[in-house]
Amino acid sequence: MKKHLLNITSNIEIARNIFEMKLTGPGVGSMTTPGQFLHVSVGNQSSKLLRRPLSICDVDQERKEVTLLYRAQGEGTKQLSHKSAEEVVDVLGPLGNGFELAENDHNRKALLIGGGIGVPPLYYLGKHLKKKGIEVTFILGYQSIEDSFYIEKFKDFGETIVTTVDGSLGIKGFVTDAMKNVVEDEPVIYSVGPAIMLKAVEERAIGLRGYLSLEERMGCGIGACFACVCPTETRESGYVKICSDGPVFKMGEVVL
Amino acid sequence: MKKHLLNITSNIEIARNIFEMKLTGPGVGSMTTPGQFLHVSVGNQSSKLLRRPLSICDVDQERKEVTLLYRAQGEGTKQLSHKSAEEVVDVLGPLGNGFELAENDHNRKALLIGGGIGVPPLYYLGKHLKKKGIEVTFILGYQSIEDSFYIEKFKDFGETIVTTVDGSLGIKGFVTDAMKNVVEDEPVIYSVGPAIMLKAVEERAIGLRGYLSLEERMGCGIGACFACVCPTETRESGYVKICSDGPVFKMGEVVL
Amino acid sequence: MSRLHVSLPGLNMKNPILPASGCFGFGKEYAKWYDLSVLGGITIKAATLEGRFGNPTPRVAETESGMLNAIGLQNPGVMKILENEIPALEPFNIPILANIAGSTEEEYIEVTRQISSSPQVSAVELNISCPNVKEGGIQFGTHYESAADLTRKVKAVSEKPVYVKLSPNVSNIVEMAQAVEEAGADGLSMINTLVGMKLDWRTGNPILANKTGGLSGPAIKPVAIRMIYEVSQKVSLPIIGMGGVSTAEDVLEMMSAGASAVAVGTANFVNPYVCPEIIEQLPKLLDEIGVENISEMTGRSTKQWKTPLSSR
Amino acid sequence: MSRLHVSLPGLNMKNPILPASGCFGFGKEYAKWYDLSVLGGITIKAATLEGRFGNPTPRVAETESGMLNAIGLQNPGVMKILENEIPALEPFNIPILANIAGSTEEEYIEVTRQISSSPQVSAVELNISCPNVKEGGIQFGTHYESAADLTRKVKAVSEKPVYVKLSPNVSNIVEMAQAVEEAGADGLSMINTLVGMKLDWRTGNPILANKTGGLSGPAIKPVAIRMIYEVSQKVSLPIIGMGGVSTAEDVLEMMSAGASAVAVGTANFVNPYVCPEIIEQLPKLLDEIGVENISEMTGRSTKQWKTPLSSR
Ligand SMILES: Cc1cc2nc3c(=O)[nH]c(=O)nc-3n(C[C@H](O)[C@H](O)[C@H](O)COP(=O)(O)OP(=O)(O)OC[C@H]3O[C@@H](n4cnc5c(N)ncnc54)[C@H](O)[C@@H]3O)c2cc1C
Ligand SMILES: Cc1cc2nc3c(=O)[nH]c(=O)nc-3n(C[C@H](O)[C@H](O)[C@H](O)COP(=O)(O)OP(=O)(O)OC[C@H]3O[C@@H](n4cnc5c(N)ncnc54)[C@H](O)[C@@H]3O)c2cc1C
Ligand SMILES: Cc1cc2nc3c(=O)[nH]c(=O)nc-3n(C[C@H](O)[C@H](O)[C@H](O)COP(=O)(O)O)c2cc1C
Ligand SMILES: Cc1cc2nc3c(=O)[nH]c(=O)nc-3n(C[C@H](O)[C@H](O)[C@H](O)COP(=O)(O)O)c2cc1C
Ligand code: FES
Ligand code: FES
Repeated sequence: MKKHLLNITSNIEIARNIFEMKLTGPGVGSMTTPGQFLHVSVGNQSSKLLRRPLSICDVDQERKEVTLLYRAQGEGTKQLSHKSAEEVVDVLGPLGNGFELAENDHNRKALLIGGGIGVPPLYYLGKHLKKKGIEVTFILGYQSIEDSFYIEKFKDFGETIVTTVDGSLGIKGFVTDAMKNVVEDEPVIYSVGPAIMLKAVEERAIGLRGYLSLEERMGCGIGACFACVCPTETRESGYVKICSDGPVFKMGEVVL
Repeated sequence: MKKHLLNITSNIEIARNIFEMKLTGPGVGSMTTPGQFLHVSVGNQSSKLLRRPLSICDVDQERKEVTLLYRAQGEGTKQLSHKSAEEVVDVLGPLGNGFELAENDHNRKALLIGGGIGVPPLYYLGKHLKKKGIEVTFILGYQSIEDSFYIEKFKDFGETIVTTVDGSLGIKGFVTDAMKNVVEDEPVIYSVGPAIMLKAVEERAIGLRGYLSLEERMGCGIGACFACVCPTETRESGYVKICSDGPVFKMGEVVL
Repeated sequence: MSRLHVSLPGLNMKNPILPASGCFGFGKEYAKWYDLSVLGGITIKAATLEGRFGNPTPRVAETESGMLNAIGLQNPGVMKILENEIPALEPFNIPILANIAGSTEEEYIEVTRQISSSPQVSAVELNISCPNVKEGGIQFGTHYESAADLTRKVKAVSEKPVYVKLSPNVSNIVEMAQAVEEAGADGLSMINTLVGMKLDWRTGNPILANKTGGLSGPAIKPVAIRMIYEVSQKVSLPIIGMGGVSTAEDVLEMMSAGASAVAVGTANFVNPYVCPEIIEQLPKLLDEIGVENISEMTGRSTKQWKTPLSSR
Repeated sequence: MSRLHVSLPGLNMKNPILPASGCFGFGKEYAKWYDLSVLGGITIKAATLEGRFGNPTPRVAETESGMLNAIGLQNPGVMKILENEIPALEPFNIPILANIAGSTEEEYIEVTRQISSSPQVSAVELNISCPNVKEGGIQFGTHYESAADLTRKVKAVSEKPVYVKLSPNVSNIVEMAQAVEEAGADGLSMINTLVGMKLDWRTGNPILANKTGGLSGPAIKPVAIRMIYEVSQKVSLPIIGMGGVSTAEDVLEMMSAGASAVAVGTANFVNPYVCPEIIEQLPKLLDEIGVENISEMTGRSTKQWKTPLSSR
């Protein structure tokens, strides 16, 4: 595992408080698996000590460029949003285990469900699945039209259904309101978002195979501090660490 | 009194670890008195809370530009040295009482003695004194030739004698080693540097009129926290505050 | 009445913000920066019976997100404060909280007697927690019975409500708070500084001439929040909260923990305008979370549960 | 022998740097980042008798120049640690300091008995100062007699030297240190975390599910330095110093205050390579100040005066 100093190539606001940061450097070479994350330092010499976990949203291996999408909400991500091109960002990663790419499922469908800032990793995942010839459908949930992003780009990889809480774009409601006929369709589910959303997705997808990516506040990001545990009934230890055993888990594996 | 946001126009290393920072903004208009200082914030959102007192080294009122010279030695000044043109610096000031400009002494001589990072304010002072027609001599003390700066510029205003501790430039020794015949010459003394140097200067200049600029670690910089006091025998309170009663005091006024 | 209004014993404040003792002199220095009448109140620097020169310099050192000070209670003595300093605050017409220190019970009592009789003084703050002078009251600050005893005696002579300023350098802040509550205190101020130290790694020498000093600033805010949270559930006295507050968000956090008013110390050195800026910001934050009156914020963190929570 | 070599009871260290307990798991995670054999030693995560799941999440929160944690002593229990974790460290051939926690005297004693009998364990560290679990030993950590009592009983069964890890949340750290010295401790570890708390200003809710947590990181370094400075003058036990150390300069500062070795905690999260980077940097700093052996640094701040200095 490695610490990398990456150079910002761009860092722009693409929706309300949502930033797209592109970073380049030799370290990008190892970032090949969708669902992994980078543990990002938000400032040098700063009073913000802890790194921020941010999912890999896309990687361009030719240009050695990785894309992160993040919401500038707290102090740390706001600090990150003030960085400009040429500045250096210190990241650990890629960390964690990404999505299993369903090697044997090439004639099956995949349903990728993301809420809010859970949307970014689905982009890189969709790219990979499409390359494997899998039929991909996205359900992307946002607060409102102002918070939505990347919708046109997702359409490159498959049908893209949008929900907004206020109805300003797509279906009014939550991602689960767009999950019609899922069980009959028998897609493999891939979902990223807040625990409450993942729980709802899991309930709607009973009997299906699927993967969920979890979020938790982290210390080390590498499995050493036990900050990010989640109970599980399937492992002997009784818990998993989201940073190192996850963030992606099989549906049903963790107790949400 | 005011807080100003000034824009850096340049910030360059002019000698070993010595930086010249030029700042511009409407706030510069009030910076008219040599010997005053700015209380400079070294970083935003940072873990370095306290401001750094830095003397006004020069002011160009036409361009609304103030010059600071500082040694990047501790964490804060190092942080300052990494700032680049266009960045903004938050300063309080001008603070403190500057040098009395010896209005009635126009036919007398002035001897300006500075050690190390005490040299900068003498530049602006020398400029003012020369403009008043006073004959100015400088004694500038440095550690060694690599640490010396601004010597050619000082020569514009008067004779400039240099001492270095290691003898690599000018007279080998301390500033006091260059203070020959001072008492007979009867100049007005203006001196800035560490307390130990000021004490030595004072001893060599017994009977002369003069002004000393003191240094001390500061909290508020404006007279409210009592961090920067110095004992005095001439005032009823028994002490002075360097930030607000000084940093310039009459020779003999404070107990060094 | 304004939505920022708060009312504590002796302190009728148009907003909950006041500068902390020792960080604002006697007010006149900051009066050159802004009109002090915008403040909810002002805490003035510690008064002792006779004038004190304080500790040798250096008296301050910087630490990560904090600072150490060892001023040593320098002040001109209670008489001069009453003659020269307090009258100068009259034009601003804001409550004055007078901080009191001493080496002996007798000194505390006499200073209280004198200063509390000034019609301009609204309340007194008993500083039993200055870590920076051998006889700065810290012996009272870490010993529950002495603290209670002193509180009782000071209360007996004070013409104004008495706030006891607690030291965080204790094993059990709740017991301390309960002891002074029982002794008749009208309110609590918390927290004073944590005892800390910084050495020059090159020489091994302490930066402060006094060697140790009091740690203040954002670094200590989590300790302050925790102590206010714990104490506010076990005593019924109003609390003036302090320790690392530098933004309006910090003020609401501290009030949520249990403070009724909030003092700002070290942050004044970072930004002399911090108090008026916070006061201006507060209504915007209240709007953001849909709260009408700031006084509703006090103790939100514990009010949300039906039974008081002990934190461990 | 290397100029970085230091020797403490049970701990023969090629340099004074070891990770702090709880901040480095059982080593294997960081072994993926670098070769642990460069370390002076390793402190492993607290062991209890049975496995514990710990507290609910969120378990960490960020504060200014620090962090709060309330992990709650999650660990697989002493038996599994002896079976799975400790043997995995064998290849690195470095001293292992085993951190021990419990709810009762009996638990501490039994864990010590078991873990100290492992030939791989060099010394044990008695964690009587975990602020994050109701029964995490904090009752021993703030009560001098209980601490001394526990130390005595643990010493009686331990096959290895015993370091007692002190809580900073006490009125008088010196008395605590003296009590455990008298009870037979072989060394001290100090400091554990300060109890702190953070609330979400919008909701008033604590960030941590456990509400309060332990404050660590650079914010607390001044408190650690002060306590080590005070204690080292009054006890003759070697001290493993910790609290906010993140640079080689910090290590020399802490040794100057009185530490014989230095543990690095939170800084590992900021930079996983921090320990090896510090170790590489140390000889350069020693050169800069003209010191040959790092062991000469211990207690410089007080050695320079002929008579021991008390700091207040
Ligand atoms: C595996 C993983 C992948 C993620 N991917 C993305 C992504 O691609 N884009 C994105 O915008 N966000 C992502 N998040 C959430 C993101 O980490 C948080 O929004 C961010 O850390 C908040 O930092 P802040 O400075 O805005 O907030 P602050 O409140 O200043 O943060 C304080 C501390 O709390 C932690 N924290 C606060 N909120 C969260 C949260 N929701 N989840 C985890 N830690 C939190 C911070 O990391 C920091 O340690 C991801 C989280 C995880 C666990
Ligand atoms: C009135 C006045 C004018 C000054 N003018 C200049 C100048 O023009 N150029 C220049 O290079 N230096 C000047 N100094 C000294 C300058 O303030 C310090 O060198 C600087 O503050 C050190 O900061 P740092 O970040 O390098 O050190 P750090 O060690 O990181 O500083 C930590 C804290 O200690 C204080 N401190 C450390 N050393 C000193 C010192 N020697 N004097 C005062 N405070 C100190 C800092 O301000 C800060 O609060 C002046 C000092 C005073 C009092
Ligand atoms: C320079 C300085 C001087 C102080 N002097 C006093 C004092 O005289 N009396 C007192 O009760 N507290 C004094 N304090 C403590 C503050 O009032 C306050 O309790 C503490 O600094 C924590 O708040 P802060 O983090 O906002 O600074 C002083 C603090 C500082 C930094
Ligand atoms: C996440 C975390 C877990 C910790 N777990 C333990 C523990 O199990 N046992 C213990 O004695 N100390 C534990 N500590 C305290 C550290 O060992 C150390 O004493 C403290 O964090 C101060 O050092 P630091 O500022 O370098 O982190 C823990 C600290 C952190 C941050
Ligand atoms: S964040 Fe440390 S174990 Fe997951
Ligand atoms: S620095 Fe505060 S009084 Fe001078």
